[in-house]
This record gives sequence, C-alpha cells and structure tokens, in this order.
Amino acid sequence: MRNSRDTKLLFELSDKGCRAHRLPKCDVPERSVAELLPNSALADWPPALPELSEPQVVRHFANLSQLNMSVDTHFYPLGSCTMKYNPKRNERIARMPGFAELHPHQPEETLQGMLQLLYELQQYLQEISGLDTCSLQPAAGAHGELTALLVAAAYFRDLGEKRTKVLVPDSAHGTNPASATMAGFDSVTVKTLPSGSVDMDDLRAKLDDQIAVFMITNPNTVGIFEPNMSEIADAVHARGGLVYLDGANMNAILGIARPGDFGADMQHYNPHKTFSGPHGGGGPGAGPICVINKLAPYLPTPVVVRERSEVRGQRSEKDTDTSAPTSDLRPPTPSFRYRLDYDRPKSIGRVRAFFGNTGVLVRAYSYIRTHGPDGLRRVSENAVLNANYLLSRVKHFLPVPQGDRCMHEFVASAAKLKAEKGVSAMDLAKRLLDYGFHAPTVYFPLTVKEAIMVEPTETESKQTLDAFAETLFRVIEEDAGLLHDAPHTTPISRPDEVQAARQPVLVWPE
Amino acid sequence: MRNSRDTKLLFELSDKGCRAHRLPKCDVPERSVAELLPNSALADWPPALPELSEPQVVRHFANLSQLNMSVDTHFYPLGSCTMKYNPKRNERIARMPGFAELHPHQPEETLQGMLQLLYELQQYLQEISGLDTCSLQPAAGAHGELTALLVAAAYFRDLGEKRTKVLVPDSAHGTNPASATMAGFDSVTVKTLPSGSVDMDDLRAKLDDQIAVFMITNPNTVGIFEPNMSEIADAVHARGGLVYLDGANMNAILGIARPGDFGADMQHYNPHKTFSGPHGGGGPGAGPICVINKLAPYLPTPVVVRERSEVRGQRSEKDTDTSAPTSDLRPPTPSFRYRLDYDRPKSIGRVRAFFGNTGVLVRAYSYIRTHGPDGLRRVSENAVLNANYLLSRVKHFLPVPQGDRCMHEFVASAAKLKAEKGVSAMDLAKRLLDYGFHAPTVYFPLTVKEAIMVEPTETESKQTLDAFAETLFRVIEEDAGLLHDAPHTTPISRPDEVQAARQPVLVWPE
Amino acid sequence: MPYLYNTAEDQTAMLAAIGVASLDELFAMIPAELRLKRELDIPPALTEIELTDHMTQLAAKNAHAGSKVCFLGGGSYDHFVPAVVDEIAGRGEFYTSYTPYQAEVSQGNLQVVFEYQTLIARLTGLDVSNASLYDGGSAAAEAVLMAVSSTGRYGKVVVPASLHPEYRQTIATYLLNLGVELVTVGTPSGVVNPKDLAAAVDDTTACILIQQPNFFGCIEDADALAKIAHDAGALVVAAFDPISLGLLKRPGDWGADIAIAEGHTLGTPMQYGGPYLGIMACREKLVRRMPGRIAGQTVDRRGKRCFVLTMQTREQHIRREKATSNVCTNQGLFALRATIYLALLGPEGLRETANLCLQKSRYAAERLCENKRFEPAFDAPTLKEFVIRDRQGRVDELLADALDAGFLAGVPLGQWYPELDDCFLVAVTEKRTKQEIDALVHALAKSQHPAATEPVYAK
Amino acid sequence: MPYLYNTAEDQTAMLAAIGVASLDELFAMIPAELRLKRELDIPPALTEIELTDHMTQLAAKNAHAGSKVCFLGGGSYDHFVPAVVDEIAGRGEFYTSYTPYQAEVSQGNLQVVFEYQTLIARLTGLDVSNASLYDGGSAAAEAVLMAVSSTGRYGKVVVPASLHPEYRQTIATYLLNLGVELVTVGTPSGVVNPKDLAAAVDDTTACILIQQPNFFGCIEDADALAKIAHDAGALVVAAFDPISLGLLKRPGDWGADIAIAEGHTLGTPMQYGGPYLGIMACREKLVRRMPGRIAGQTVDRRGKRCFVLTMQTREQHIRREKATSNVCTNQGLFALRATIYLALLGPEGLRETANLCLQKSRYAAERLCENKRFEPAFDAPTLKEFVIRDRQGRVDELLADALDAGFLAGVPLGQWYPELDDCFLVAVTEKRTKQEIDALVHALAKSQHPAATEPVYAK
Ligand SMILES: Cc1ncc(COP(=O)(O)O)c(C=O)c1O
Ligand SMILES: Cc1ncc(COP(=O)(O)O)c(C=O)c1O
Repeated sequence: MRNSRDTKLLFELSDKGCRAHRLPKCDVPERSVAELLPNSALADWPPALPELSEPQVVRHFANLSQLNMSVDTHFYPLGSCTMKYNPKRNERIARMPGFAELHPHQPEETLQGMLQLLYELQQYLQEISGLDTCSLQPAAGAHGELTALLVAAAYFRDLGEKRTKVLVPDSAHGTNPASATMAGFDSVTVKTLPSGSVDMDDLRAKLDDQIAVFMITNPNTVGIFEPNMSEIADAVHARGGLVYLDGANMNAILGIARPGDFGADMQHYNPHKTFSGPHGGGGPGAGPICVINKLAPYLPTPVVVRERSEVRGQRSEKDTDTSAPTSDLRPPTPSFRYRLDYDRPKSIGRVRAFFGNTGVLVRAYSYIRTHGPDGLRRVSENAVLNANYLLSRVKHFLPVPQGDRCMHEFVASAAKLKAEKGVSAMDLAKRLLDYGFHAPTVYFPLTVKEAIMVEPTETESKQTLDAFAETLFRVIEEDAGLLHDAPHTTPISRPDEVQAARQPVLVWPE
Repeated sequence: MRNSRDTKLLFELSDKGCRAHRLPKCDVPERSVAELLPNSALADWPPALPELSEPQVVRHFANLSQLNMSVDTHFYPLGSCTMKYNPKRNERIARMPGFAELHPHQPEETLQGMLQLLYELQQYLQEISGLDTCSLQPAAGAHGELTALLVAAAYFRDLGEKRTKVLVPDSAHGTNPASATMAGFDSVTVKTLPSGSVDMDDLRAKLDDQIAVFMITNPNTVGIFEPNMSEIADAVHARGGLVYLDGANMNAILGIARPGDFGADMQHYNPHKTFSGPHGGGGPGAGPICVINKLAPYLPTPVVVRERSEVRGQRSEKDTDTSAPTSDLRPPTPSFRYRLDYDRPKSIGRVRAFFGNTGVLVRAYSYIRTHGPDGLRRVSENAVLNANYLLSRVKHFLPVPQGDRCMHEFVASAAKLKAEKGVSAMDLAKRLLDYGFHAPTVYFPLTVKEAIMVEPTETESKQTLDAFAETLFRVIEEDAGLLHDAPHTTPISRPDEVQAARQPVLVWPE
Repeated sequence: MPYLYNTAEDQTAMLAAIGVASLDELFAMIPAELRLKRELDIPPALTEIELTDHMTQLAAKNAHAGSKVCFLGGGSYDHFVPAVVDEIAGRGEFYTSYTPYQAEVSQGNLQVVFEYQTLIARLTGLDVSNASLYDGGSAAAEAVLMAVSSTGRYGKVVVPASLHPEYRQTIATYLLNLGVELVTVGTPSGVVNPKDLAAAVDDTTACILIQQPNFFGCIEDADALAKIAHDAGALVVAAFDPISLGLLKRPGDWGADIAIAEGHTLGTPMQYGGPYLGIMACREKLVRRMPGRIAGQTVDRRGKRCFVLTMQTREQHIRREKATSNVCTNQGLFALRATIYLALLGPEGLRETANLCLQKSRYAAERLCENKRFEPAFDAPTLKEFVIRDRQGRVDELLADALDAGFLAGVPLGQWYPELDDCFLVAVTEKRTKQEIDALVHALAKSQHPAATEPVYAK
Repeated sequence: MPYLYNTAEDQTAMLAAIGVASLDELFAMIPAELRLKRELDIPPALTEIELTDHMTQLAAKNAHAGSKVCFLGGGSYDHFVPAVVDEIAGRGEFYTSYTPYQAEVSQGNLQVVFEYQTLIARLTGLDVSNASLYDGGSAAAEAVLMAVSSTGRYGKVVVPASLHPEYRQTIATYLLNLGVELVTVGTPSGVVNPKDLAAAVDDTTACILIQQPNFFGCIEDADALAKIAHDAGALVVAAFDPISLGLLKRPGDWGADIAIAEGHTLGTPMQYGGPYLGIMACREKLVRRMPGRIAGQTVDRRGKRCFVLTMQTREQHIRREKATSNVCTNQGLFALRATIYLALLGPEGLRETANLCLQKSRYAAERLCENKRFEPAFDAPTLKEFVIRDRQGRVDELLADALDAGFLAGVPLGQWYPELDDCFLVAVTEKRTKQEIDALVHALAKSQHPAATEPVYAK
C-alpha cells in the first residue's frame, strides 16, 4: 500500500501557481514596500520555495511518516536512548493554550501557573537526584553537560584554582569529551575494564591536582552500576575535583539510588528519555542539571523562586533558597508567589535564549505527577527486570561480556559470530528490521567489539521480549548471505554511506 | 515494516491483570453496591473485556490504521462517495471545547454561538438548494431521505390524499427504495436508458394519482445531468406528486444550478461528501434536508429560529420564518437571539434524539465559510473538470457507455474486457490497489454491466489523474492471470466472502 | 482555494484534452434556463486565520462542560475521554477512509469493527452486534421495526413513560405510516409497574422496550418485565447505558432479545448531541433481520485470517426496497472510539467508572435533599442520575441561579412531563468531585427569591 | 501504572527465568549503603482524570496569547500555525521515533531533514544547512565558535548592542573559557554605525554577528557592515528572522558566511520560549566545521535514491573531544514543522506574511505616536516590531494598565538596556487585526495616573 508518487521530494511535487496557505487581505492602509523599506535591504525575488496544495502537502507527509519505525508502532530497543512509551495524556496537556501559547517575555503575574509548575519540577528533580539546586535551562543532555562544566569552571575560577583536566571513561558517550572541550578543558580518557567499570589503576594514574571534573555515567553505558563508585568519588574529591554524573541512564535508579548519595556533585537529566518526552525523530530534548549547594551560585539565570506574599506586587520577604526542604511539596497554597530570579551575580549567565525547553518540562512534570514516589520506583524496577529477562534469554546464543546481570540495558557482542560466520553486529541489526523490530544500538560503547546495546525499557511486555529474543536467535541461525543483504522488506536497503560522504548531496538543486 | 504481532486481536493480546485507564479513588463516603442497588439488577461478574496496557493499545491501533487506505494517504476515486480532502482546520475547529463539550440539554442562553452557527447553516443550505426551509436533524443521507418521505406522507395526510407510491429509477442508490419502504410507501422502479437518463415512456406509464414522490438523483449515478429534468418535474407535479432530489451528487452543481430551480420540492445533502466531512471509515455523516414552503410545517422539531430581542429573557416579537431572505446573511448583530422552535403542531416529530449530527454540521459550516460563493462554484467546476479530463483519457481503452461528457463522475464498463479477456471490473479494481490507488466503485449503478464508477473530486491534481489513467491502461494490458489473483502487495488478498456469509463468524469467542 | 490543486496552466491543458473551450462549456448538459444566473448569496470566503478567529468567537458565545460544572444527563453525559482515544481516532488512516468496501486495503477498519462487535456482544450478553447505527434514538426505532418484522405482529409496540422521551418520539415517527400502534404505559412511581405493563401487552404486541436504568435514572425490575413480554410471545428490547454494565446485569441476562444504546459515553465527547454512536445487539436467531453493516471473519486466498463486510443480503445496496433498513453511512468513527475506550478501561475500569457514578450520584442526592426545599421525586434506586423535586416549584429560577453560580445543574423535566414541571434530573459522572458536588449543593441552597417564602406548593 | 505492561504473573515468571528471588535482588550490584532507604518525597500519583484536572487549573493561572491580545516580540512571536502542521507533526511515526540512525526504517525522517536543509539553503541564499540546533541563542554561540575555529582567530568576536541581548549573553557564556574576547559595539541610533564597527574590527577578529532586522526591529545596513568584516578577513554571521525573508535580501546575498535564526516562527507555538528551532546555514567551504547533524542523498544497494545521516566525522559520537560540537539530540520535530509550514506557504505565502507584518506594524507605530506621550525611539525603518519611547517614562504602569485592558502590549527594554528604561518593544504579526491595533492604541491612551501631569521627563 506504499504510495511512492506522493513521497517524491516537495521540490519534485511543486507545481507553479499552487498555494495551500492563504492570508487575509491587509486591513490597514497599505503602502508600497519600497516606500517603507530601503531598497538595498530588499530581495529581488521571493525565496524559491515549492508550491503545493494543502491536500498534496498532507498526503506527502502522511506517506513519509509511514516510512518510519517509531515507539508508537514498533518495539524500539535502542540502547542508551530509553525509547519508552510517550504518554498521550502529556501531549494533550502540553497543547493546552495555557501552556502552549505563553510568550517568553510575559510579565510574571501572568505566568503563575507555569512558574509554579517549573518551581515544583526543580524540587522534584533535586529530590530524585539527591542534589541541592536545579537549573532547567539546558536544551538537551549534552547542553546540560556543557552547562555543568561551565559552572564547575566558574567555581574553580572563583576559588582561584586553575584546573585544566576533565577525566572521561573511554566507554562514555561522545558528548562527554566533546562537552569538556567546548567548556575549555582538556579531555583525558580513562580506561574501563571489559565489565565496563572504571580501571582504577588508570584512574589513579591520571588523577592529579589539575583535575576539575570526573564525568561518570552510572549506571554506565554497558548497563552495570559502577562497583567502585564510592572509591572513585572519594579519590576525585580528595584531589579537590568534582564528580559529574551523566544522567542518561537514570531510568534504572529512580527512587532506588540517588547520584547525590553516591558521590555526584552535579548531574544532568534527559527528560526525553527518563521522563518520557517524545524524541521527535531527533529532538526536542531538555537537559536540566542539579548541583550541590556550593555550585548553586554559578548556575545559569534565571531560576524560579517562591515567595510568601499576600498582596500582588507588594514588596515581600524573599526566599532565594530554591532548595526548600522537599517536605515542602504539598500542593502550594495561594499565599505563594513565583518569581524568576535574575539577581545571581556569580552566575555563568545564559546558555540559550529564554527560559528553557518548557514544552518538554511540562511533559516531564506530568510524567512525575502521574507516577508518584511508588510509581517512579516501579518504573526503574521494571526497566531493570525487562533488561535482565532479555539478557537471560539472549546470553545463550549471543555472548554478553559484562556477565549475567545488568541494570536497564546490556551490551552483547557479535565478535564471535563475526569471526566464525562473518556476520557483524550491523548484519544482525539490519535483519531484525525485516521482522518488524527496530535495531538495538550497535558499535557503542566503543569498548565492546561488535557491540549490540539493548534497552527494552519498562513499557514493553514479556510477550514482546520473548518474540524479540526468539527472532534474534532465529536470525543468528540464518544464512550469512541473507544477513549481508538484509533488510529485504524495508523501503530501502543498505544505503551507500561512502558515496554520501565522498560526494555529498546535501540540498536539492534549484 | 509491518508489525503483525501487535495487530493480533485485542482479545488475543489481552493479558490478565493489565490495565491502561485507572480511576481516581472515590472521594465521597463509599457504600457497598449491594446496599445501594437491588441484587436482582446486579451482574455476577464484570463483562469479559480484554485487559491491556496503554502502550499496547496505542501500538495495536496505530498499526491497524496503517492497513487502511485513506484520503490522507491515497487517491480514492470511489464513485458516488465524493472522497475529497478533509480540511484539517475543520478538525481543529470542531475540537474547540466551545463546540465539542456542549451538552444537548444546555439552556439556550448558553448556546447562542452554536445556535447562530446552525441558524446560518440552515440559511446557506436553503440558498444553495434554492429551497425554502431546512431541517438539520437527519443523521445521514439515507436518514434525510426517510425524513423527507415522512414529511411528504404527513403533507398528503393533511391534504386528505391517500398516495401510496414512490417512484425510483433503477439506477438510484439502494437507500432510495429502502427509504420508501421504511416510510410506508410502495417503491416502484422506473427504467433508465443506457445513458442513465430516465426512460420517459416508462415514467409516464407508471405515473398515476397514486404517486406521492418521485425520487431522482441529479446529476444521476452515471454522472450526467438528467436531460429531461423539467419535463419530469412537470409531469410529477401535474399528477400532484412531489419531486425529491437525492443530493449525494451536489458536488457537481454548487452555485451552478439549484434543485429548487430545476423542479425539486425536497432534497437532502450529504455534508460528509459535498462539504468535506470526513467519512470516518463508515461515518459519521449528516443528512440535512431542504423543502419548499408548503412542506415546512411538517419538518422535524426543533428548528433554529432567530428573534430580534434587546434584553435577554424578555418576551420578544417572534419570527418563525426560518427562511429569512438570504440577503439577511450579513454577520448578525448582538441584537439577535437564537431559539429552538418546538412549537410546530404539524411536525412529524423526531427522527433521532437531540438536535442532530452537530459535529459534522460545524465542519460543513466551516467549509462553506472557507469557500464563499465563488469558492463553492469553483469546487464544482474543478470536480467536473477533473472527471471529464479523466474520462477523456480513460475512454480510449475502457468504454464509457454514457458518452464523452460527464459531470463530477463517470461510469466505465469492463463488459467488453470481461467477454474478450475474462477480466472483470473487480479484477481491475483489485489490481489498482497494487499500484497504490484505491479502487473506484464497482458494480454500481446496477444498470451498467461491469460498472466502474470513477469520481476523482476537485482536490486531486492533474498529475494524479494522469498517473491513475496510465496505471489503468497498464493494468488492462497485463496478463489476465495476474489480475485474477490481484492484489499481490496488500496485507491480504481476495478474502473468501462466501465462507464469511455461509459460516458467519461475527464475534471472537470468549 | 487551498484545497484545489489544479493551476491555471493545468486547467487549460485539461480543457484542451477534453476538447472544450471553457469551464462553462463543461456544464453544457445543464439546460441554460436551469442554471443559476447569479452568485450564491452566502458570505465571502475566509482564510484559515479569519475562519479560526470567527469560529473561536462563536465558540466563546457558548458555555460548556469545561467552563461550567456539568451535572446534565438525560441521555448524554460528561464522561472522561482518555487522550489515547483522541490521538488514535485522529489518525487520518482511520477518519479519512470510507466504509471498508475494498477489504484488502481496509483491514484496519474491518478488524476494528469485528473487535467492536465482539466487545458489544460481551457487554450485552447477546450473540451478535452490528457495526453501529446513528444514535440511541434511531437505534431504538430500528429495534422496534426489527421486532415488528420478525414477529410479524403489526398490532402494537409497548413502551413505558420512563423511556427517554425523545426515543419515544422517534419511535412514534418511524411507526407513523406503518399502522403499528405505539402504546405508552405510565410510570407515576418512576418505574414500570409490572401490572400496568401486563395490562398493555397482548398477543398483538410485537415488543416492549425497557430502558435500564430508565430516563429518571431508576432501576427497573427488568427480569419481571421481560417475563411478561415473553409470556405474551412479544420480544424484549432493552435500552441500556454501556457504562452501567460495569455493575448491572447484562440485557441478555435479564431477557432482552435486542439491546440498543446510546454509545457516545464510550469515548465520544458530548458535542451538542451528535454525532453519536447507535449500538445494537441481538440474539443469533434475529441476526438476518438486523439493520446496518456487519463484519465477519474469513480467510483470504492464501488462507490468512482476515475480515470482510458480510451478510450484505440484508442491506439496501443489494436488497433495495426489501432491505432490513435504509441505513448506509453509519457511525464507524465512534465504533472505533468505543473500541479504544473499552480496551483502555478493561473490566475493572468499567466497573470502577460505574461505581464512581453510583457512589457520587447517591452522595449528591442525599446532600441535596438535606435541604428541606428538595426531595427525591421517586423511591426507586438510581445509578448515575436521579430526579429531584423542588417543593417550591421554581425549577427555572433555581437552575438559572445555579448557572450564574457556574453550574449546569440539571435538566428540567416539565418540557416532556407536565406533571413533573417541579422536577429536574441531575447526573453525576466519574469526573465530578466531592468538592464540586458540595459546591452545587451550596449554590442551590443560596437560590432564594422573595416569593420563596410562599407556603410550600401542594401536589 | 498505566504504562507498565508486566503483570504480577509475568514478573514472577521473569524473575524465575533470570534466577533471582525478588525485584530487589536485581539491584544487588548497587552497594546497600548507596541505596535510598526511603520513598522519594514527591507528591502521590495522579490518575489521568486528576492529572488533566490539575494541569487545567495550572494552565488557567496563566494569561496567554489566546486570552490576551499579544503584541510581544523580541525573538518570539505570535504567528499563526496552520492546522496541518499540528496534525502532521502529531503523527506518532514522526514524534515518537528517534534520530534516524537506521536509515532503512527512517526514510520519512531523513527525507524531511533533506527537504528542510534544502528549504533553509534556499531561504538563506547559502549552500548548506544542518538538521537543526537547539534555538536561536545557542545557534548564535555555535556560529561564533565555528567562525573562531575556521578562521583560527582566537582574538575577538564583535557584536552590536542591537543584537538580541540574550543571544549576546549566550555567546559570552560559551566564550567564557576560550580566551576569546567579546566586543560589543554600541547602537545609540538603534542600528550599527559602520564607523563604530570598523573601529572595533581588526585582523584578530574571527567574526562579526549582525542581526537583520535587529532586536529593535530596525533594518541594518547589512551590506556595508559585512564588507567591513570581510575587508578585515573576518567572517560574517547573520542572525535573521525567517519570516522577514519574504521581503528582505537573503543573508547569503548581503555577505553572510554563516546564517543562524530562531525558527519557531515557522509553525511552532511560543510555548514559553521552548522547545524552539535553531537554524544554521553556511557556505560550502565551512561545512566541515558545521555543528550538528546533516542528511545527504545517496542510493541504496538496489540503486534506489535514499537519504542518510552523513559527514558524521564532524560529530561527537565519532570525533569525541575533537568534534565540531557536542550537540546530539537536536530539534528534529521543529525542523519537520518548519518544513510543513514552508511547504504550505510557498513563496507567495511567505511574502504576504512578511508584508502583513510590515504594513500592520508600521500602521500601529504611527497610530501609537499620534499620542503625544509616545514617540519612536529610533528613526531607522522597521519590519515587524518597533521601539516606542514613553515620554512620561512610566513604562511599567503603562503596560500593567494595558494588561488589565486585555493586552500583552510590549516588552520593556530597561531590563537589558538601562538607557532605554523608558522604552518598550511592540511586535505586530499577521494575526493582529486593525481592530485589535486600534483597541491597543485606545487602551494605552486611557492609561492616566495622577502623576502623569508632571512635566515631561527630560532625557
Ligand atoms: C549516555 C549518554 N550521555 C549523553 C547523551 C546526550 O544527551 P542528548 O542527546 O539529550 O544531548 C546521550 C544521548 O544519547 C547518552 O546516551
Ligand atoms: C447516490 C446516493 N444516495 C444516497 C446515499 C446515502 O447517503 P448516506 O450514506 O449518507 O446515508 C449515498 C451514499 O453512498 C449515495 O451515493
């Protein structure tokens, strides 16, 4: 039922003179543009956009959408990406005009509902991380990493300490070292063992007074909880360094363990993973960060603060302490007023325009309120249960170097298969597509050969996991040739990436 | 990318203990059900509904949806169904709480916006049909037919005339004779000529004083405008009968010709065809009817009337005349008040509960307001242009008995093909599916052998029509065997309908 | 026109291909004297921005269940619609497709209909369901016609006054020219008295129609009433509220041969009374008399399970004047919504929803009647709605005051039942909170008018 | 939990298969002393009904562009979003998919990115675009870093005061630890004086960043400014408003080497400032320095045209610390919305939208300044927004009164520009009507306070 006519490029479908969106007649006295604007600033012709009718536009994109796999349609065990179900109720809520149609420069009096939501979300994230203060400004996880490292830099500058190094395990996500560089640090790689845990000898060897931050992903990217977490934190702190936690894997430990309790001084969240924000085919995300008190002064501005104040406008005793005891989280009474605090002299400033990726934060808030304390814990319990169950089924036919247990995800290796049968992790991934499963993440982390990183998430059923395991087994048994040419049933198969990179065609010629 | 696991039946996917929708705790003092309701009325066990999680429900239906062709995804030239584009703006508007969350028993003061819309829609439909008064109550075209015939019956009863016959051309849609029977009339079939026009001799032969109503579809079901329309109307009127126009084909004559001007006394509309209401995979529709003044008193109650009244509530000079001169259509001033008029002693009463299929009527109103007088005319011009263009291309390889011209649709015949090559209209229809086109209507009207009824609508492009014509040509050239087994690329092919009817399985066993 | 594709160039090319000189010439087959010589007299076109603006203003002139607290019932209810229902039913592949005539490219819709039929059969305790009818009212009328034709009894049809009055009116209209008498049995006590029914039913009676819970929200003694009809050889038609089946005995279990319902309560918003969902189920032996479409399971040429429209020999497009009904377009989109809704709730969800309606409405009734001004109009137990008598007989005043206080407080019954013009119907769904109910009680208590001190108006 | 699938039975079976006795045992690898011994201190779970209720109440505590007439600008604007954009972007296959790593099952997303890149290239008059960045502010910072690294000039970056102040702050933060100086050129006249810029630019300057139209809505003499930079061997970064390109010269045509923009105006609602769309395009020669994802066209093994993510050797997951940027998740959903939006408008639609903003905003400015109390703060021509000086210097009072009258009337500039604390910024989009503008003028005229009779405050 594929419709290849309407999925031609917009530019191929364009038909001169077509027009979907029409605008009202000008209802004010109209003057010639030349009269209103300097000629030198004006374009000679309008931009060369395609010309289409509304039905054509709808049919084009509706058909394109069916060329995607998605969480709504397929099991999507993409490791490190936490492709959990995106609740429809949150989409409906985020569309409410009272959230969707707010202008970022509206006066605070007109934003009390939104500011209350953001204030409470700050509190929740602090409580879940076990850290003291929160900034909701960063736009994604990597942006949170950068922001936190800039905060650390400002902190050390303030202390008058010149620290140049950020230590990053070789199993870390690429954004970690990249963020370190952007923040002006030298990124130093620390080895990890096959189990994925940090090589303590290598760490000790590289720890010195130049260390600013140690960035650790825990649970780490092979899906185990760092066994030497406390030791690592102590060692880093002993050198005056800070411990940064990459929170991409928080889905494994909600209400189970808190980064602040196991030695982290700062962390980011990926609400688009842990708190079910839809990934949108490549964003949006958000990257709120939480930090310990001594780093709070350096957070970006503004942060949301709450004041006790009876009369609107009237001057009122301020409480800049955004880390109010969380027992304070009872539904706030009308006697509170919410403000944006810009008055933070030591702040690093801004990492973007406007408050933050609020739309994503509204969904995160809804998600947390939907689950409550017990629910969040059960999310992690089931994420870990699903991953271990799948591991227990897969390990019999696909080696899992890290061993028999994992947290929310595990990394299998096709190295043996490659050696014996010439079938790579990529071949397996591609063949799974034929069976209606999205592929796991492959070739990450770089520390595992022919890595196949599987994260089922808690929103999948045992039935689905069983079907996936059986399919994987079946695929491994299949003829190698079949796998090399896989997939066979998808709209396209094995695009030529070399050509794409060698002779890049990045736009459609006019 | 098909996912056959999640399209198993809900009952097969059900997993005891699963639960998607949870309800709030009871916040009032709760008592045992047995205490509140008589035991004899209570069920022993809850109904055997399937048990599923929310992600499973979403994935099930999302995948099922992709097994449908639809206007949003495919060209859908289903004759007599006017499968035009369904504007998204109308969907957004119909979802506004001010329309979607109205209770049918709300007091009129709280419904002035809705009543104004409905009043104005009555006016528009009267103007477009050239008839005097409108009822928005019927739920679909067939329901409109029934309602109008009941109105006719009440009219004749009032006149003290006993008329038992409703004449229906053999090319008419099945709902026409069926409605006649339901209204208590004898349905008498009138022959049509190969051209689709009424056989005047047969008509005269059957016209007598027993005739209550002559039901005519014009433009008729082979897509031509009845050449003897005036003669027919005069003949029927001469016998004291009424002329009913089946308005399913209004898309051909908006602003071009008006049924009231060419002899109709009553008509229904199919807003889900002509005015772009989405078909919903089998409804909803609506079936508003317009009638001449002498039939107005018999229309269902209520109708919307407008009153001039300054002060709310205050008694005010009434104007029951719902057929106010349409020049009265300027945006109404606050000095109008809209009321539901139930005080219609001669009315046939009700044909359903509540006002009508308002949601569909809101879309029809939006559609008419979007187009205006010029736009509606252009809708019909382009519907007829597209049909004639396609006819001009198709007739060279597929005979079109009616000749070289049509209105909004035409009926080709595969009879010759059947005789020569053993390829039926059904075979062609099925094979078209393989090329990503929905099939035309086949085997209707019954008067054309191996009928293939094509209605492209105005919202399709020349490019699409060309592609369709070329595909049809190609298909006709293809090997007969290939066509007999077609379709080959769809999820299923050639279901066994005989078995379905002989050993009906209409529900999934518990 | 945003929805027209053809450009001026296209049009010229197409006219040439057709062999006509102008668009006008295309309409040559319409006799000139029958053509409209002027423009239609309707308002000028609006762009999407203007239209959205205009419709927003119209919508703003209506109060609605989102802007007032809604306690209105009487056949339409402010139940909650989960977001999943809107999202799925909003997929173009569902809402822009036609009735599934081409099974190969309609398996989505066809399977949904089959799932829907199964859910309705399980809900009602009957053997089969059709794919939907227009609404509860016309479904009631179709059920009566079905009973008449299948019993061959053209004498009369018996319904109680406790049946939804608009359903009764609809049945009356459908029977108008068929020579079948519609007999209404009074229900002064709010429920049918078996004796009164027995007196009305005889061997010319095609069927009785019992609504459970009835229009007043009261529970009828359904089993007893069904027995009376069956003993007289009449069929039993049940009108039910799907939500109530989370607690109540299924129609099929108390003797219904045909069950119909207004199904909008299963995931479709109130939208001022339509489009809604006409539900109909019946016993196996009646299925060939059933109106409307039916989907069935079969296999395709490769032996794969699939679904098709079946038993079409009942339908108008085959049988024409001999069809069981004239219904063609039905309410497919709302059958889909009901299917999604029931899949989300499951047995427990439906039970809890029904129970919340029961608990909250009974709480509301008691709290209201703590006010001496009010009393329950009837003694019979109720489930989701109930009738309150204003002993001051100032219902309109009262409801107007409540409206000003922010409540759609109830439906006045005088419009259908002159003898109940001092009564109004109050419905309480799972969406209403204790806070809202208490506030309503408070608001109604505050409605005081000078004349309110008059002696209590006597009945 | 509605989103958890596994039933108690499933869990038991799974634990057994794993070989652990309890869920708790699954967490054995977390040292006991690091585990949380209590429940999280967050509010209890809410059902969908309760959550929807709660969020509706929170939303009701906000005024918004639907409840007040919005004249706010300054980087975010109340442009119209056609319904088609919401409907298509609301399809699960788009919004619940990940970055298109598996090209075979992501051709929908990949083709959209390719179409988006082409549209942006055509809009900007530059050779290539990436797949999106976070927002306009961070895109500006990334552009500056890109200029620094590609010129190898670590001396300074020059921006005017007429650049969006939050963009300037963002750039400052990004440059904090890189030893590159950020020089700001004053713009007392509301636009950059070429002399002042020339004085600031030298051969250590990596780039200048010119916003066109600038933060005050004024049109800069972009060609002249670009020439100054190029003569000094610096790159030119343009910050543009996509809507303005319906009328204005494309950045590539006035000399920009890199162009960035806030793209929410292309079909994404204001949603309190994010998530938005960071647009970035550049000249061919700079593409290997460009941050973010890029899609390219290629063929599959059967020779069929298709699209893939390409030039990934720039990116963090390959180059790690040597990557051009750390960006990973970007704003794909809004690149999709922008693509749909531009496909709907076409060249004419974009031109008309820009022209309506121009005509209506200029009308508003004139009408406002008929009131002696107000005057334009700058002489330079404006396109969509403009700065008004309140000669009574009571901006906060004025805007508060306007709010009470139902208007979000303007953005006070004092918060960023102390010298402009008697000024506010007013934006007028295609959505605003003459009626609304006239009403605003009227409302501002009505704002009178006793002290308002004071002598006109001197500058
Ligand atoms: C382990 C890890 N760290 C960091 C990131 C970066 O987060 P984002 O993509 O939100 O910038 C990711 C996302 O893929 C990740 O998996
Ligand atoms: C010619 C004609 N008449 C009547 C009808 C019945 O209209 P509806 O399906 O809305 O009841 C149709 C619909 O298919 C039709 O095509």
